[in-house]
Amino acid sequence: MLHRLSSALWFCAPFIVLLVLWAVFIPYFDVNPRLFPHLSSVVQAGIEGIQDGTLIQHIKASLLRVAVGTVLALIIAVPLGVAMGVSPIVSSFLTPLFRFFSVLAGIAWIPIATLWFGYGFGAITFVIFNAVFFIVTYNTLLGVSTIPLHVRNAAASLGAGRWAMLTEVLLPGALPNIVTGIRTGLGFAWRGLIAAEMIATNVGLGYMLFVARDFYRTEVIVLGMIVIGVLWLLLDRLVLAPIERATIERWGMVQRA
Amino acid sequence: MKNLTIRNLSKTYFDPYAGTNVTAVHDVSLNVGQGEFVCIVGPSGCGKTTILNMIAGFIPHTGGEILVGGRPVKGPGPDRGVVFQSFALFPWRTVLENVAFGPKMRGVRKAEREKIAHEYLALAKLTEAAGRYPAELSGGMQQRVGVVRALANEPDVLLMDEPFASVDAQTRMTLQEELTRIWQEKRPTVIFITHDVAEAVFLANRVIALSKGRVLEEIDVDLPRPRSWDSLNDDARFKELSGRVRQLVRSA
Amino acid sequence: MKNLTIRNLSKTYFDPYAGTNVTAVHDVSLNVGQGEFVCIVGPSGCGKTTILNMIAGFIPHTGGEILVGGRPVKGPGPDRGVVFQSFALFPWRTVLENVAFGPKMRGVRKAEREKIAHEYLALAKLTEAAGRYPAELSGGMQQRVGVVRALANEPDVLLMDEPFASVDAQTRMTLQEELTRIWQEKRPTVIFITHDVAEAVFLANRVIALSKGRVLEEIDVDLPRPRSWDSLNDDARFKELSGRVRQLVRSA
Amino acid sequence: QAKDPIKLKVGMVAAVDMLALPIALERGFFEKYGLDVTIARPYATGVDALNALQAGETDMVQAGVPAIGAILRNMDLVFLGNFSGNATKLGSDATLALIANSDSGIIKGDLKSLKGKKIATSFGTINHLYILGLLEKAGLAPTDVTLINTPPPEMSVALLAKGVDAFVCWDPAPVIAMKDVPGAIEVIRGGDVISYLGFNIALRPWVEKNGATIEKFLAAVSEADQWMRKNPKQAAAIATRWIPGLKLDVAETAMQYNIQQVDRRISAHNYRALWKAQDTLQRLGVIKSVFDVNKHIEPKFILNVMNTYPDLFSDLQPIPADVAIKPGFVFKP
Amino acid sequence: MRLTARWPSIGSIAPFIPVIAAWWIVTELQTFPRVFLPGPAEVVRSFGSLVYMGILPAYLQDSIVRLAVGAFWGIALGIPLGILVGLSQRARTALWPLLLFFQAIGDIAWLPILVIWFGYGLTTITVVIVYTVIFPVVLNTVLGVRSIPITLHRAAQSLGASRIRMLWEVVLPGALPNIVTGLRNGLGYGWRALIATEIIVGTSGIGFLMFDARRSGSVVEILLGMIILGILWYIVDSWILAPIERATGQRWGLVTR
Ligand SMILES: Nc1ncnc2c1ncn2[C@@H]1O[C@H](COP(=O)(O)OP(=O)(O)OP(=O)(O)O)[C@@H](O)[C@H]1O
Ligand SMILES: Nc1ncnc2c1ncn2[C@@H]1O[C@H](COP(=O)(O)OP(=O)(O)OP(=O)(O)O)[C@@H](O)[C@H]1O
Ligand SMILES: [Mg+2]
Ligand SMILES: [Mg+2]
Repeated sequence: MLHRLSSALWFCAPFIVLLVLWAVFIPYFDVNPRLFPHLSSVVQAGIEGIQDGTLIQHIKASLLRVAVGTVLALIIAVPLGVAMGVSPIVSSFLTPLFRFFSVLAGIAWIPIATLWFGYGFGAITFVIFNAVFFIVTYNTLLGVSTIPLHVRNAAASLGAGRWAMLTEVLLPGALPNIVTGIRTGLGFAWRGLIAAEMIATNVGLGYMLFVARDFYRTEVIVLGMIVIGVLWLLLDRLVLAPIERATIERWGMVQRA
Repeated sequence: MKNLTIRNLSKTYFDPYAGTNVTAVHDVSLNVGQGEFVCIVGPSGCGKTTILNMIAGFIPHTGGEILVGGRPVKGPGPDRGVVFQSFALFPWRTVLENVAFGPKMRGVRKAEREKIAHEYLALAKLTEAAGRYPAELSGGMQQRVGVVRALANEPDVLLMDEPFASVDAQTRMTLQEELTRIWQEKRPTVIFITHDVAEAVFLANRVIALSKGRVLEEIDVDLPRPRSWDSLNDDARFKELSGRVRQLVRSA
Repeated sequence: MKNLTIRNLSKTYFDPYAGTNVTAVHDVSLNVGQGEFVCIVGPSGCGKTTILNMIAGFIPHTGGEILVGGRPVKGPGPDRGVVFQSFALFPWRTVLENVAFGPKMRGVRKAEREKIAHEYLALAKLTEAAGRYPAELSGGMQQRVGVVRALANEPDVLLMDEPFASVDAQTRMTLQEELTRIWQEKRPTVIFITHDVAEAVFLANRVIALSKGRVLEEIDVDLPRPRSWDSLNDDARFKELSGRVRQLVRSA
Repeated sequence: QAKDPIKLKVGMVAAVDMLALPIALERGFFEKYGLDVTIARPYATGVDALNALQAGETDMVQAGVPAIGAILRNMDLVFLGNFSGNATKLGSDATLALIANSDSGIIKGDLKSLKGKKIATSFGTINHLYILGLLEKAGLAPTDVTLINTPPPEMSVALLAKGVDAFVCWDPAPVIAMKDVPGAIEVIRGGDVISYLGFNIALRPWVEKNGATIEKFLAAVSEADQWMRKNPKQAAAIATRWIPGLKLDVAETAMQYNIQQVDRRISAHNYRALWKAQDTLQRLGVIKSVFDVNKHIEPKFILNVMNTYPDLFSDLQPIPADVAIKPGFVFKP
Repeated sequence: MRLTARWPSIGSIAPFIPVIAAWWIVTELQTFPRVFLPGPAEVVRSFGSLVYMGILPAYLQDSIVRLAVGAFWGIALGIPLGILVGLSQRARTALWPLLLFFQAIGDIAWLPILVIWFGYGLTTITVVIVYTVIFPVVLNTVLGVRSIPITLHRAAQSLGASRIRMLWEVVLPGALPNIVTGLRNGLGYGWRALIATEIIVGTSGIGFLMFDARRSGSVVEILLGMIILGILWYIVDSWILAPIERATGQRWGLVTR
């Protein structure tokens, strides 16, 4: 218990340092709030947002979109990455397509995604999906292809069929990379969300930033950034990091940090 | 239980980067009958593991053919259990789960397969380590897990690559005796690679000496069974055979 | 050349996940003089590798102290060369580069260090494989690369963990003889782990039998040097000593 | 004009109503008044144009509603002239329109039929102010419809995908939608519901030092305005050169509407337009405070131009006396 | 099989044939009005005219220079940072939470503030690209460093490698497969960030081209831009990254394939 408390404290320490620097330096150099807002005004914007309920609404809406987009992407990306890692045929067919499509920015897709998936939720989800998908696929692919061949052979000669090979060998073996893929992918999901929420919505953190930008409300922009960062940290600490500890660190597949 | 036929088998490794070829196995032919126990000996790098890998279906051969139970080998399968020179344990599974893996693949129920795994672990003196992960084991312990993992699956053909190399003398003797016992009970066809001449003679019906990718000679071991170290240690025939094999390996 | 003093050494592995402790080494004391050749034998899992890892400075000890050349061990260093049970070759370096690694770190010029490496490779019969990458070697070849890599660095203390386990009988004998020759020439202090009793007696000044993390007994080997298999094979004293050690290991 | 021309950097946004700048450049009006003008390549939005002004990348920009937010955030902007709007009357919104899907149940010319519909608009822009104006005119409350934030380029595809029933936007989006979206109907165009906001803007310190240059500039663009009003087809052709992807037929239609509110002059109406926009935004809760419009509109330069070159404005309606700016004018709501 | 062996490029073009065919059919069927989803012919035509006018080559050059500058700094900072965090417990405690926090806050969220700080120039674009490239590179490098078997560290140390030399001799090659995947993801998403940034910040470049036209209702340039980006990235990946992979991870047997 004490150990967990202290590790949580250590985790927060860098942020506390950052907050202190912010609280001290911005007023000290008398920075124009249009360049960077004061801590107090961001706090105030946060309190207002909570009091009138809008902040919570934005968070809810964004979380839902990120969740749907990301889960869809994971459902498709992980099996695809595994397939590419295992089958030379799949890999030689998909590699060129992946190379080509992986750089196409979500916002560029908006007009086309709107035609295909409808204006609003469909297009937004697609943009998020697009942000997560490639990164997770590539990481899964790498994870699968770094599993030592003899381990895969061992499973095959113990009678592992395709399904067992997937669940018993390929997925756990690729897990370190999949987790890193999800970690980077989710980061990009948030970015995709910000880009996508300029369309078709009047709720969501991206929308909040979008409107704030038009009126130079930097404190709202920074508030939005902090909210996104904190949500993401919570997710990482409550979901990804424990998974990592319970699996790949436990199994001795990566060095404990 | 299946027999094994190898005809004119060859294997050339091609290195696409250096553009060079290494021919590891040359035109090897071999017949192993149902339930026979064959040991392969030969100097390091003479192609033993390569042959085993081809029988197991892990790597393609570049010439000749391999028939297991009359059918050509297409890929790995649970009919051929393998003990790897490099252990190849699943790092993400405990020792118990590693050993129970084969039965699990066959669909054996959890309680049942854990019972099986525990029995085999006891045999390899690994009961204490059942709950640990492979990264927490000593080298010899890892190797023993690899051995009993293959045994627990009761395959028709057992392919063992220096399975006792990292095991201490005492445990090794126990394991050798256990292996012959299990073999006599279930009668799998066994191909066993070793550097230990005494081990080869103790275990095998036939010892095959390899040299530079070719079969040098085959020696039938006509010692009576059941064999035990106590009875064989001073056996003249055992000594004679061992001497012959040792001679062969030396000349290889 | 450095002497080695171990006092009341213990090591407990703590498993933070299961919350359990495994005590691998208990209160071990040992004095190894300058240039002495000590073999450690003992059943699998008795703590041999753990002791070696602590001397090498790879893992911290949880009790007692280790002095090398009179100084406490703080971490790994080139004064103590290590041959790993798991080989630990650099996959991204060719065989030649692996062997030349130590001299390179000492700043030996390229031509010079490749000459050194080639000499050692010849000794281990690996000349042909010089340009290959470790993944393209057989198990025994990898192990030999690991051995000569440590030798080529000419360390004060040599820590060897079952270095000949995967090597065939013939090559093994050559390597054993070479090792004693090199040792007599350069006189490093050697700690050598093995499961092969004959090997231990052939090589050592002193054999230490471990059991369950404790020193069971130490046996001085007073055979004359230089030793060779030809002369020792039928030596009565050699047989007697081997028998005693075998007895010990059996009782462990 | 023997003297070296005065160098000036101005910023624009790629839109038909910004076109006086390239026209003045292409037809040599800047040269004529002794200026050497560089037009910074189009900025994405007014917000970006103002950011560039602040960063010192341009001396003057043209922008509308975004300037309100900037002033409230301590940017000391001065409005010098009016690139789109109307000095003679209060309403000027000919470049804005509401386009609907014919099967959405919205009826051409019947604003009441908007009730309960999904309407796309760009929040915090003049589009937003326009739809609010339309709703007020129809006697509907803002809560009677669902407004959906949509950037202008996505308007027609949103309509096509039936993600919305209608949209409100400035040109050329309405013109494009009428052309490309099958079954699109123009429910209303303009209608004098609100007053357009579109100013020539510079930072105060620069304004205080460059009075003469400002007058030259305003004279040149006023002449360009006049040329545009007289030659809309040619102006449309110029537009297609400056605005990539703009088709000639679209440009011509858009230009027709545009010239209806090309009027560089400033009158009390422009003051009121700015005040009204702030008032609406504040009531929407988008901005928290307002500024005094008298502080940020500086009419003296354009008034001088109007006096010196009356010909440039001769084709426009005269400004009614009661809204003309006289010495000592102070706007009161 | 024989065909692809003789002309390997056929293997990489083949997968695009169904994609282009589907595109062509959808546009021919007029599922969507042509102006909203132009066909291959229109895109080729606009390519021709933009090349003819000299706009495309100039814009392309601008984009590539921007990306190169950003990518250079992203890599130059990302790999050392990743190694530091992967190796040093202390650096990990101090930096890991910050890394996670800032990686979620996308480039686009920073953009409004960045343009106020740095104006509409190369600096802003570079910052955004560096910001995008750096996270996948760092996270993957960290994983790579942590999954190097501990025995290799030990072997190098006891052969006398100093801490500095360890970096070059053990850490870098050991982490290389992961680093390359990090680069692939980072640079790929760097392109995306470039596009997003050029929309707002640029006065030239492929992203600017795509969206400048979009504002006047044209989709052709979007598609054209996407195709150009895809091809460029294809070249970078298959001529730079994939050969590195083949010459290292695959050559060394770290990656099976
Ligand atoms: N990282 C670890 N975590 C937990 N327990 C460990 C770890 N490494 C070794 N052990 C345990 O410590 C004991 C001694 O292991 P060690 O590797 O020293 O044995 P050894 O004498 O070298 O055996 P072998 O001859 O099989 O190599 C074993 O019970 C092993 O399971
Ligand atoms: N993947 C590979 N690529 C290239 N050459 C290889 C490869 N694997 C093995 N070889 C070569 O093939 C030969 C035979 O190797 P193999 O592993 O079969 O030997 P072995 O008889 O098992 O030796 P050991 O007793 O040392 O394990 C060796 O020369 C080895 O270098
Ligand atoms: Mg082998
Ligand atoms: Mg050991």
